[in-house]
Amino acid sequence: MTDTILEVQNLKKHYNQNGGLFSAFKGKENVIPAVDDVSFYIKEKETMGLVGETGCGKTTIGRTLLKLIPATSGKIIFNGTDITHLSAAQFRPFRKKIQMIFQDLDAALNPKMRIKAILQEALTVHCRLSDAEIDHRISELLEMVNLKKSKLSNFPNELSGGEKRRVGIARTLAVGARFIVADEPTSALDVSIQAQVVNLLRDLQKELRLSYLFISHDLRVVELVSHKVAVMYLGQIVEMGLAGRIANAPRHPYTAVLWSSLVDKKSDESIKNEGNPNEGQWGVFDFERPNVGCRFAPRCPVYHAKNRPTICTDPATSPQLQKIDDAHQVRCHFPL
Amino acid sequence: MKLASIKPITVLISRELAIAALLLLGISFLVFMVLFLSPGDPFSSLLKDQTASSAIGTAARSEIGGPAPWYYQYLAWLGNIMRGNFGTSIRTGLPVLREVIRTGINTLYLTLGSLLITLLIAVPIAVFSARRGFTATNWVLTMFTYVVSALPVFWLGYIVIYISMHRFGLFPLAFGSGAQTWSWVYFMLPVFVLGLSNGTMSEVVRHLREELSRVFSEEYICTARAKGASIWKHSFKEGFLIPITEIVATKIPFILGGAVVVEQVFNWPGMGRMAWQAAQDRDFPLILGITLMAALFVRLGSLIERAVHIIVNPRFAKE
Amino acid sequence: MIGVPVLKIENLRTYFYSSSKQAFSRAVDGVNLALEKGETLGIVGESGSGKSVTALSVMGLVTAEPGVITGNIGLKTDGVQKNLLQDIEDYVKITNENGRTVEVSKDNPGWQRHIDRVLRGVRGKEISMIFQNPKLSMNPFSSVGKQIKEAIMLNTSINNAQEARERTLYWLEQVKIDSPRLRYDNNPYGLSGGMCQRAMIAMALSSEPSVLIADEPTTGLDATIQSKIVSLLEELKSSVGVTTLLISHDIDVIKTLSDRVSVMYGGRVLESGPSKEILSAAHNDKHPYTAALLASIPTARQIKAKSYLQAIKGDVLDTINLPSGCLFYARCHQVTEQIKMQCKHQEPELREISSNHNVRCWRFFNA
Amino acid sequence: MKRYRQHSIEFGNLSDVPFWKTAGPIDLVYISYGLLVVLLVFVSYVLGMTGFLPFDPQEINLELLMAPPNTEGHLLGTDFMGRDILARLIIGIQAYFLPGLLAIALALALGTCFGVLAGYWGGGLDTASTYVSNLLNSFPRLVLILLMVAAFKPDIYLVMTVVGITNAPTVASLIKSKIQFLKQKNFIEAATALGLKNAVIIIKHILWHNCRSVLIIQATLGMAEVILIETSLSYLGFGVQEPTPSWGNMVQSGANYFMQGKFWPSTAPAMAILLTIMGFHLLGDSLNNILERKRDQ
Repeated sequence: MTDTILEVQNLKKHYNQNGGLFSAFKGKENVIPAVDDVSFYIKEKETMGLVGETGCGKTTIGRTLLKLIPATSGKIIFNGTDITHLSAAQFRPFRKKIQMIFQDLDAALNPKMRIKAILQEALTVHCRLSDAEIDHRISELLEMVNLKKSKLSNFPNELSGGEKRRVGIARTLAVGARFIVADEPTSALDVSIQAQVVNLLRDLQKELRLSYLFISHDLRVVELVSHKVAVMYLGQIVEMGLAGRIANAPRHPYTAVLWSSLVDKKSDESIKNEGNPNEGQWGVFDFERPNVGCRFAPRCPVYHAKNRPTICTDPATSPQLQKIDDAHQVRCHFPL
Repeated sequence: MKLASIKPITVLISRELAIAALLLLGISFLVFMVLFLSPGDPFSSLLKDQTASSAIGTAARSEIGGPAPWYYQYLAWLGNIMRGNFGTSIRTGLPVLREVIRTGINTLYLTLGSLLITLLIAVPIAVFSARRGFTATNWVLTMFTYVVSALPVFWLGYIVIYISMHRFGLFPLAFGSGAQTWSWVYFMLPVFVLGLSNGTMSEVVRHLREELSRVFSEEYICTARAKGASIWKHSFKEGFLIPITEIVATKIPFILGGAVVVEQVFNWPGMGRMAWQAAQDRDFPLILGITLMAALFVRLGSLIERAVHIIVNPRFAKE
Repeated sequence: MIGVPVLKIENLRTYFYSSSKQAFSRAVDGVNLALEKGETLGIVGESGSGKSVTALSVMGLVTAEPGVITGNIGLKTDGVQKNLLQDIEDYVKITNENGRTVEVSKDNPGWQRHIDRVLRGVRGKEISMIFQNPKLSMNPFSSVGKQIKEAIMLNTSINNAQEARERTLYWLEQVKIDSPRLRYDNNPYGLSGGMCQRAMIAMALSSEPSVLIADEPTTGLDATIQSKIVSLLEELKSSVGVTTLLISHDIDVIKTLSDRVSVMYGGRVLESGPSKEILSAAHNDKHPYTAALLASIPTARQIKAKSYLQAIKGDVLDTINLPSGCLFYARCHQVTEQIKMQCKHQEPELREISSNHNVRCWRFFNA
Repeated sequence: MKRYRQHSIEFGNLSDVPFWKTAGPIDLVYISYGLLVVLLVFVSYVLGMTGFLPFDPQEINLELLMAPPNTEGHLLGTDFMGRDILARLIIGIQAYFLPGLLAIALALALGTCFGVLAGYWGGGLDTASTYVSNLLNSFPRLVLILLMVAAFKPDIYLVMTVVGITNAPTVASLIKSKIQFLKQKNFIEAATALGLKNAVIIIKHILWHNCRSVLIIQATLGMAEVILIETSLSYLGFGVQEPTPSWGNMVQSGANYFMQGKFWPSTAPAMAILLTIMGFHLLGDSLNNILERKRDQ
């Protein structure tokens, strides 16, 4: 019942930033670790939330899982099969099971195709179906995602944002996905529609026993939908654990800062406990991005409060992800 | 880290120079292959009177005992070119390099002059239509650009000559004599004809207009308007400087092509006319030199464009 | 709080024409707003509600055609009274049929020239604006400092370059950019989004305007940066005290920063009043749309209970095909049998239900 | 004053507004004119093939040299050898038709291949194809053609091959930027994630759905270019050779009499060239306006 559907071990993805033709002569390679040594697992019917700021590598993880970009090293195990090194052709059968909802509403939708053709393509990509079966499946899908039948004859640009998102979800379901990487599924939508989509995703999870990797920067939504949450900072997971624990009793300074940045908490609670303890200590905005030691150190309130201990910045003592509680891991020398 | 990744301008420009050099090498190879493959082996005849000075060529020849393999020939030829030895013209017997430079300057004058004319006409039209949208005046101006870019350039040349002969009593054959009082008008005519009707006018106007409208709808122009600043000042670099250098760079080949025809019409002693003569006589050393020189012009043009891009904004240097 | 409004928008209508649909998109359809001296008025709404277009209309920056077609925008500062949409009737002809606008003729180039003339001395000087995408809103070809300096030289009495530079550095410090001297010479692409937004704020404030329009100042920034920008704006509000029109889709931002709020939907103001009253979940008398909007944000209790969110049914309004009755009727969950017919066929007016609190809903009129 | 009028009927499904209502009226005029030109070219080609002409284009009539238009049934007059100009104009299209199609086909095929390689796979292939297109763009086309003509022989098919190859970089860069646009919208990633094969994505989604209008536009503009090149070459004496007529050599031979004030032998073909090229340009540009640009958003 609660089998692990996806396991990621020590996943790394490094980008080489170089100048094309003449980079070979320069010898110096500028490596950017977009994803650095990330491990986690997701069980069936489970949702794992992945949060972090722009550029922290959360989307890169999603793409690497779907083999849209190759991993530099590490292992991705899906349903017991190591899929890291499969060729495109070998991996194609797995695409039935692993799908992705893209942040961009238009990503899944060819602007020159009608909605029906888009769904039809998704249905027939992995198996042959008769026309009657296709019609039947399409109406089934429409019902699942609450979309009007009249929209089938429309082109994507005639749909509203919410409808486009529904078509995108229907497309992943048409293939028969079991595990869905939802990359910011609500960020391009209006508040009133976001709630609909979140509810829809949760309904589908119950009905179809789906597992999600829910990537988002909307902390409240992540907390709501996920069972466990991983917090990323500059390519590394800095804290991982049950959703409620992460949100309410964070151990990593970054997580604490992240959750305290929810504006409404501030406005509601600012009257009660005047001032945030972290306020004013990290006024650095275009922060440094160290590749060694603790990456959060330059912005870290604890680091500054403890008078910049060398253990935090020393490459030899980079903090490791350590278990501090059952199912709660933190990458910090001085957990809160 | 972000700032550090932007390289200094000198590095970027020297990179462009290296690319240009590499391209020139490719160009020379392409030209070589055309001649090498052509029937009647013009290349051997071309190399014959040059390889005397080329040790590598003679060595290869004596070694193999037959015609040298193509790469020997290429290297020998390239070595000669590097030393500025483009051979001599078959027809006149004059050294090619000197001839090409002599006529090249005339062609450069014609080309740059007509580019200037094209821009002088196209820029106001483009600015006008980008600002005003679709109006009757605009339509007339746009149609005018379509007409002149579809006109056969030599036919326009004939009309102009016809008019100049009957109105001003100027004769095409008088080029260079300089005796006539109106002769400077005559110098202007080919420039004017080529500038007007090189077949790129409508495209230039369209490109400029689209770039301008695009830049005008950029958000930073909105900001500039919101703070009461001049939008012309803020749109100058992206809306004018960059598109215009782009046009200069991409249209040079077209205008050089047009120059071949216009020089013929007006008896202009330029490179194009010489190319025509050389093609008729199958004067290979000469046409080879001309092709290389023309390619050099084009590369110089795009080098300028890249340099402007880099200087205006180093961020764009990465393609 | 009753004073003479600095900025008064009356019956503003801004339409766009969609040639592929041969129809008008009624982006702003009869909006009335009044901004009083020293206060912050928030406008909250979803995409397509017309909140940003309202701001752009005030600044005369609407580029899509036909743009602003009717209205009055009164600006009153230091004894100068000005109508920013002065003589608009000379450029626009509107034909109505059955109470709906079916045809508009507008001399757009003429209007553009006219409004540029009217707004000279207003843009920048009297009203400045902060835009939503800080990185794209700064000229990428010029350094941050130069752009701020330009605003200062254009809009304040300072016209000495050296003095303007000092002033620029002062403002960069005010918005808490680290090492302002270094940032002065940076081009916008060398700055992060948050820093760019700070520079934008500095630029807007540097010309010492009477009114500041902040159009989605936090959108597109990271959560941590967003909260920083909000607290910066909060601080500046108390230190500089500029009259602000704040536009955002983020209810939390509006709640934190604004004194009064107007809720927009489909180009109309559905509700306006004190933000504490309107945007707190505890207060009951509010427009069903506002209530639903507040309810659709997950609360701490919902998160804990992992319960369902209260989504608003239906889809966002299509501004091309507006319904004839209440704009929110199709999505409203508070329609009773009693007022159903009224809701469906007749649009309610914006009426006061308590002091300074106006609501456009039939529910409050029968009681 | 510009008028904006609301659709009078109550519309249910807005996508049903026909395209000619959505396009700018001036673009429709241009397109109709362009299509008329295309039609005339086709009709002339067929007429030329079947020999259904008002006069024999090769028939020399020494009694009617340089007859002005509309004498003795010669609608556009006769040329220096007394041949009917109209008939020669019609038959002249033969010189462009097949070679022109060859040039266009070559440009589109090569351009598409390079564009897909550079845009879809990118990386080193992109660098290489940029290099090749820079290389090809370095030659002024006419000078390159003169070189080829000198090296091989003045043959219209050879010339058109050169035109086709040198036109390919333009097509390639358009296709490449189209693909990069789709990539930027994550469209290609989404298709891969769905499990579609590369070939399906490229052929169906990229080329057929998203690039066909680009290709049509390029074909149209390519034809205009072919005519312009042939005209210049004919003038230089390397194009189609007398007595076979082409518009280029007709202008050229007629131009000799221009100085004598006899304008018609060169004006008629020059006008034909002008109107045809303009037709293709206008067609291409307005198709571009209608198909490629979203005017509303």
